[in-house]
Amino acid sequence: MSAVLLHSIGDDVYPLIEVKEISKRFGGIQALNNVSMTIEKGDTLALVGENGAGKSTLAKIIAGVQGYDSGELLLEGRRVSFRDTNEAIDSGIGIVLQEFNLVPDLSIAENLYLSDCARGTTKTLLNRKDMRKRALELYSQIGWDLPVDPDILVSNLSVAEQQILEILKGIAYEARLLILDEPTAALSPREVDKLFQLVRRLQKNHGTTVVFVTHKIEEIFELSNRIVVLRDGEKTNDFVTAETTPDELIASMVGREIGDLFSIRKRREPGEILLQAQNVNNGPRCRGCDITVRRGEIVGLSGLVGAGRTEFARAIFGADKLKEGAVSTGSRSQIFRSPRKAIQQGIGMLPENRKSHGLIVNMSIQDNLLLAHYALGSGMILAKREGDRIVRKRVDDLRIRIGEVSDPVDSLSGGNQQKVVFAKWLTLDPDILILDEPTRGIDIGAKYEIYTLIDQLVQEGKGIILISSELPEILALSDRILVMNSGTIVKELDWSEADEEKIIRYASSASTNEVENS
Amino acid sequence: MKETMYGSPNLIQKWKEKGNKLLSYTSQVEIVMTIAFILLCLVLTILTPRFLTIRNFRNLFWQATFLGIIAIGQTLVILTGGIDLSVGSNAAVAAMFGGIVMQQFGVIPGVVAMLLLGTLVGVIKGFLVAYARLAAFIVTLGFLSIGRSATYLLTDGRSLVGLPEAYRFFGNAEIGSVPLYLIVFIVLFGMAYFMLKQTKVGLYIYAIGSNEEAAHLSGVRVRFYTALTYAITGFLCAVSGLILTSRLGAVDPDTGINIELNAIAAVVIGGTSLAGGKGGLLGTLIGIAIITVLNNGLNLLGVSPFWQGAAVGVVIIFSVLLDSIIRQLKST
Amino acid sequence: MKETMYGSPNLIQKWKEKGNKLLSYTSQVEIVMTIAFILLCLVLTILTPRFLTIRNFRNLFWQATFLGIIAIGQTLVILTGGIDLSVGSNAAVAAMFGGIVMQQFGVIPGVVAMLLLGTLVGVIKGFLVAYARLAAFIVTLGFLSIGRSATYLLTDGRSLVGLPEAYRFFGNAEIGSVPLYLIVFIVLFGMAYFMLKQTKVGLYIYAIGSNEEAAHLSGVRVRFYTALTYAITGFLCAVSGLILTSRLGAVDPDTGINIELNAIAAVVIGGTSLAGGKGGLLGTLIGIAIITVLNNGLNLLGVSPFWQGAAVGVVIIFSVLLDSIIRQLKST
Amino acid sequence: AGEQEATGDSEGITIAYVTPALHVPFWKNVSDGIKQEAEKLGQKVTIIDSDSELNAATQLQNVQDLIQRGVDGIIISPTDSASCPPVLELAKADGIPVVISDIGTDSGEYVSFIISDNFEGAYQAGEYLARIMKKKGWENGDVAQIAISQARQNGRDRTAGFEKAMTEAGINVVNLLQCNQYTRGESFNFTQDLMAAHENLHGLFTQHDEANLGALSALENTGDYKNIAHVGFDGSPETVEAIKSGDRIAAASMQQPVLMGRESFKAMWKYLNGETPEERVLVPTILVTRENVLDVEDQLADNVFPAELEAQK
Ligand SMILES: Nc1ncnc2c1ncn2[C@@H]1O[C@H](COP(=O)(O)OP(=O)(O)OP(=O)(O)O)[C@@H](O)[C@H]1O
Ligand SMILES: Nc1ncnc2c1ncn2[C@@H]1O[C@H](COP(=O)(O)OP(=O)(O)OP(=O)(O)O)[C@@H](O)[C@H]1O
Ligand SMILES: [Mg+2]
Ligand SMILES: [Mg+2]
Repeated sequence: MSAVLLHSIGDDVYPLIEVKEISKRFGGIQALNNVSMTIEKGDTLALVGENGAGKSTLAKIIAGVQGYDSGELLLEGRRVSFRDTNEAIDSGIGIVLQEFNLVPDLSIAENLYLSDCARGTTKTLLNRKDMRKRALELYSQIGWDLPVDPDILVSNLSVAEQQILEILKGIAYEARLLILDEPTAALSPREVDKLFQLVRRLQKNHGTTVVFVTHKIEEIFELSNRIVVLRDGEKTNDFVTAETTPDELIASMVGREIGDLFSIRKRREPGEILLQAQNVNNGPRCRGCDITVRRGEIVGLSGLVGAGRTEFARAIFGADKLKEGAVSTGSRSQIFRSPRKAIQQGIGMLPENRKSHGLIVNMSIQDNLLLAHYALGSGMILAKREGDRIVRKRVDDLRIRIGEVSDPVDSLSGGNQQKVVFAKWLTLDPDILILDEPTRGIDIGAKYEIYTLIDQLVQEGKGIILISSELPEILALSDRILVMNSGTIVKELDWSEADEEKIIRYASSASTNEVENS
Repeated sequence: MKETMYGSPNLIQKWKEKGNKLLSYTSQVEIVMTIAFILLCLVLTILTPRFLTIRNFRNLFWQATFLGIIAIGQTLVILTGGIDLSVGSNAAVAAMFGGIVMQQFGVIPGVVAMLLLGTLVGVIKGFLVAYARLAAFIVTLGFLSIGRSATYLLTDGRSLVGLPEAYRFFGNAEIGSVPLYLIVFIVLFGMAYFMLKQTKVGLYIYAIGSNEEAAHLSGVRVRFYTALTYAITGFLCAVSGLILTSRLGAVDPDTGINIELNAIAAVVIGGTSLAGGKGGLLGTLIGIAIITVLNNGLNLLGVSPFWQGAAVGVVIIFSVLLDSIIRQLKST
Repeated sequence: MKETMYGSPNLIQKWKEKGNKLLSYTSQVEIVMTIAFILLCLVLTILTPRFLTIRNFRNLFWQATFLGIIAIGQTLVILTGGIDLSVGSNAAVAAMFGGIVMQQFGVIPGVVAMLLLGTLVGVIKGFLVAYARLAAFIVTLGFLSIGRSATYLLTDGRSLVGLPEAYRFFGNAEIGSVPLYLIVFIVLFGMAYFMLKQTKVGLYIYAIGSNEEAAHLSGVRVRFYTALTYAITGFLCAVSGLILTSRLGAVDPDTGINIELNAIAAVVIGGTSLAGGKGGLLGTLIGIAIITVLNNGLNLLGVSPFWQGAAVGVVIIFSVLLDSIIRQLKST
Repeated sequence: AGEQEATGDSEGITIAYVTPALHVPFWKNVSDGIKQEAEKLGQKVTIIDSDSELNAATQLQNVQDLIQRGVDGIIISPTDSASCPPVLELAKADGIPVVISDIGTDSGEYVSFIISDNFEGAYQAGEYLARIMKKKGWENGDVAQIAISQARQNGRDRTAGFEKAMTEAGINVVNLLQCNQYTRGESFNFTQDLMAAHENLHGLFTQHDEANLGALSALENTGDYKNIAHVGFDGSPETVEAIKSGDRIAAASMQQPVLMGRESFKAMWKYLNGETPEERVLVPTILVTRENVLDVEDQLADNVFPAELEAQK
């Protein structure tokens, strides 16, 4: 099946990809049900829908990562059935998966090289100099300067840096069809911009066709020319972007009208100080940071990828060994030696990496939800009935959509998983919640619910530290915004004076003075 | 009668539900291993009429006890993602030390000393693994040597004989006609099973083995509970050593020699993953049953010693192969 | 002279770079273990003048060879996240089979048969682990028994004697005054090191151990390369058995008995993680060195065998403790 | 037994005893015999124990180290007769004399070879068992064995000697189970299994002392000692007490490890003093039976298990 042969059939007669009535079932879940769609050459197609709608499954089937039960997949009019990714890559289809597939104990350069190996373009002997050079080339091709050293092990990269590396791997294939599954979920606006520039460049220079999955409405309208909407495994709509509106799109995704995402917050005068952290040092990415949180207040923490927001949050929470600094809650001032101590003082943290830090994926929904409640409570016997009651109450309150409470938590959609993490902390009724990227990878409907939930929590008098790479989210929810830049807090802005442009300027400039003088 | 049973859709429904409930308590591996175990028993019953006798079952219960009690602890350790290679020497050093105390101060102080020392050794291992964060494999490999050395040094390598007559109680007493050791095993197994399924500790153990970091961030005292599993194992090793030496009436310094791999095999055959977080005690029970019945059967059959190793190896591999084949059949 | 050396900033710069380069090739564990090793050697040198002699070093090289060659393979297997408990019996069955062939058909066919059978056993293990997807622990535990049984059955449990005189060459020949076995070890180690660091295969091995799924999705033939590590280990076991039996002039059916844990310990002491993906051959080299020197030193000192076990255990735990302490000091 | 010494260079003489496994009581007793004889000299003779851990490769390594340490002589109980020649070669290269104590060697030069007769001892035990079974009218009963490793010459000798006696008496041998751990617990289980497997079992031969005692416990436990005649190989004070009791183990062929140790040292000492020791010393086994147990007790106390008696005091 050489490319030459494919082309000889006639470029223009057939669409690049035609999906014909494809169905796919996982156990009891019908992930895709008779889905048909076409991808024309040169398209930038946005694949959208709620969590669990089947977007990733469809993307994986097209790229040969996953098989399907029935239906047909046509590549330029010819029936194909890829047995694995290699065959798809040979046919010019590359994919960046939603779940990272990096090798943590290998370096950046080695990870990139590994995907080159798949195409058989490499020799048996390794040439480390070439590997490094190629890595740097790929990075510079998109104008991302992160990270600088291709020898860094992937296990040392932040989520965003890993996402960038995944995208580079996809680009390295020089595929005709590039599928990007939620590439922007972990990126901050600057990186998203660069990614979009890159996509446009690829289209212009190489005629690359792009399919991308995202939950961010503005991105859909910025980049795509067509939109395919999935709901509960079925295709509900196929829009030409220019002919639709965000409201119409959202309604088609969610199946109902939702209110304005960014006018949920009802601000009011904050109360007394709940938490004060001073001069917190936690390695080079967090140096001398201060923060104060009051009752009924959301403090937003903004910054670019790798600015150190997560490090700061982990330091406050006692997740990393603190070298310096003091955290006071109420009267006491101390350094938390473990998360347990912080939790006992009424702090909860929703970590940025849901799968590896927030949840224990192979345990049940109920056990995950109750874990902190049990760990901090007294007694040893599992009070099954009480536990059951708590779980049901939280599931109802937060409207978590589940089958059985004893199902493994990874059977849930991303949004519902995140709600389980929220619910876990709410069982302890903490005064302060640190939310690190609480809406990463979450669909618009769920986002609405989470925003509502966050607002409700501050109305109840909790204090919240909100870390987010989505500027609209920070701007819409925060009372005050702290901007971090290379490990220090460079600016505090009140919500009334903050806007996207200001935040980006402080977050990306080399020094604060530069911003003030300009 | 028959008609009513089959005729009633309610009853069928009920049975189905019961079946599903049973299934949800046990995982697939455990079911497959039970099938493998039943197959093994069937083959042995066909090959020798001597297998299925009350007398032989009494033998089997005894033979399963020593490894069985130890494997309970090993299961907990492996569920946290750890491993304990030193169970045999932990049992030996506890029994020997307790025996010496017993000769001096009597049975009760001796037994107490035995259980205390066994637990203490477990606590030290647990501390080194959980608090000093050393690799469990290395720590327990070290203790495998150290414990055996200590045992030899206590009596200059000889068996300890001349233990008080009253000590024989633990290994030989019967309640009704049920041997005490069997009751002890069942009680310990039941307690551990209860702990794992019905208490927070069990939840923590699974959580630690599945995702230590997430458990830590949720406020679980990861280090404490990790160490606890080693301490429990140390205690169980001492109980095991106690029962064995009580029954034999002497403490052999080689007690439990070379059992480390068997103790792990029992757990792993039962479907518990060496990576931690997956599996449980029911599987271990079946693992123990398979290993015990296999050795007993080969002895009953009088298989040549040179062939026995091959038979054991083949059955072990075959039983996990069965699981793998069934899983692959199901997935296609 | 001295002045110029220290005076030149260029030179200092150069040395620093060299140092950094060295550091980048070795990880911290390896450095700490080297320090532990040097400490051990120092203590022994002080305690007995017999330690630091050329003759003793010849002994040490010999003593390191058997376990050393096997540990190379074990390192590869562990790096993929596997384990091989059957290295000892793999060596024995290959040597015994080769020896029998040798008696019939001469030295060369015998050696070929030895290496082929060793590799074949490795291939079968690799197949069961990588293709049939059985737990490596169980498969190799099974083979530990099966291999030993097969060895006993081949000669009805007897040692194989009366091997051709020419066979003694492999274990006794010297080139210059360097023993052949040392050269073989260095060459094999060098090849494995090169493979791991400078070829795709090495990259694949790390990738498989670190994230099998990601490796698979990148197009790495995961099953093939996983199986390959077992095949290589089988081959290396045969080489090890060849050298040992050639030197001993007979094939003992108990060749390599009970070495399974030592072979793993050498790898783990050297900082390779049992979870796979992390570590390497330099660490294993140091692990082998520590184990060998420790046993040799205790013998030279005439320490009672009952104390030796304790000493070995303590040194093993202490050497990893050192690593942990240094890491904690660094992090504060 | 803290026989540490910094170097072998002092004017005293150092002799190494290379044993297959020091924690096996038999070898421990050989070691004690060697030490007894050495102490008798009142001179400064140091004995170093070296444990081969039942492994030929370890044995060779230990011998290398011992030669390196500068010992004056080696007494060795090889792990296996095939594993001895390379040891002998190494020693010869350095002119170090070797006395072989038990097991034997396939080839090579040595000073003296002290051996006890495994075949004969097992044969005698078998004969005695046959006699008892005849007396009780069990000659149609089956006998079974709990054996030491049949991968060793002494194991095969014990099995062969015993089976020869059984063949002569026309008694049926049904089953042989081989020990892996050499612990009492193991033989306890083996005995249970043998009784479960053979309804007509009336005789049992156990080939080492932990097996004697393990089988004894198991038979006592079920009361089956009344239906099963039991003879053993090797022994300890516990075994002797059981024989004395009259209804437990009927007899045991006991090697005389302490005597073997003494003879080994004597041979070595002779050689070191320029004399020529006998090339082969055959140390007989003693068949201890219910009848003769009171007569041979002193001999046992001296030559078989003095240290055990010491430890029990
Ligand atoms: N490997 C799998 N095993 C079982 N169920 C699966 C598997 N992969 C997906 N599913 C289920 O199939 C459905 C569709 O999943 P998919 O990942 O395609 O959703 P998605 O639209 O990509 O959602 P998200 O926006 O959260 O990424 C979900 O209900 C999911 O739980
Ligand atoms: N748990 C961790 N282990 C190791 N390194 C970490 C860990 N968390 C963060 N880092 C390192 O700290 C750096 C800073 O990342 P951090 O997550 O604090 O930045 P951030 O501002 O929160 O950015 P992001 O948008 O990536 O979350 C990362 O590049 C990563 O290398
Ligand atoms: Mg998805
Ligand atoms: Mg972050």
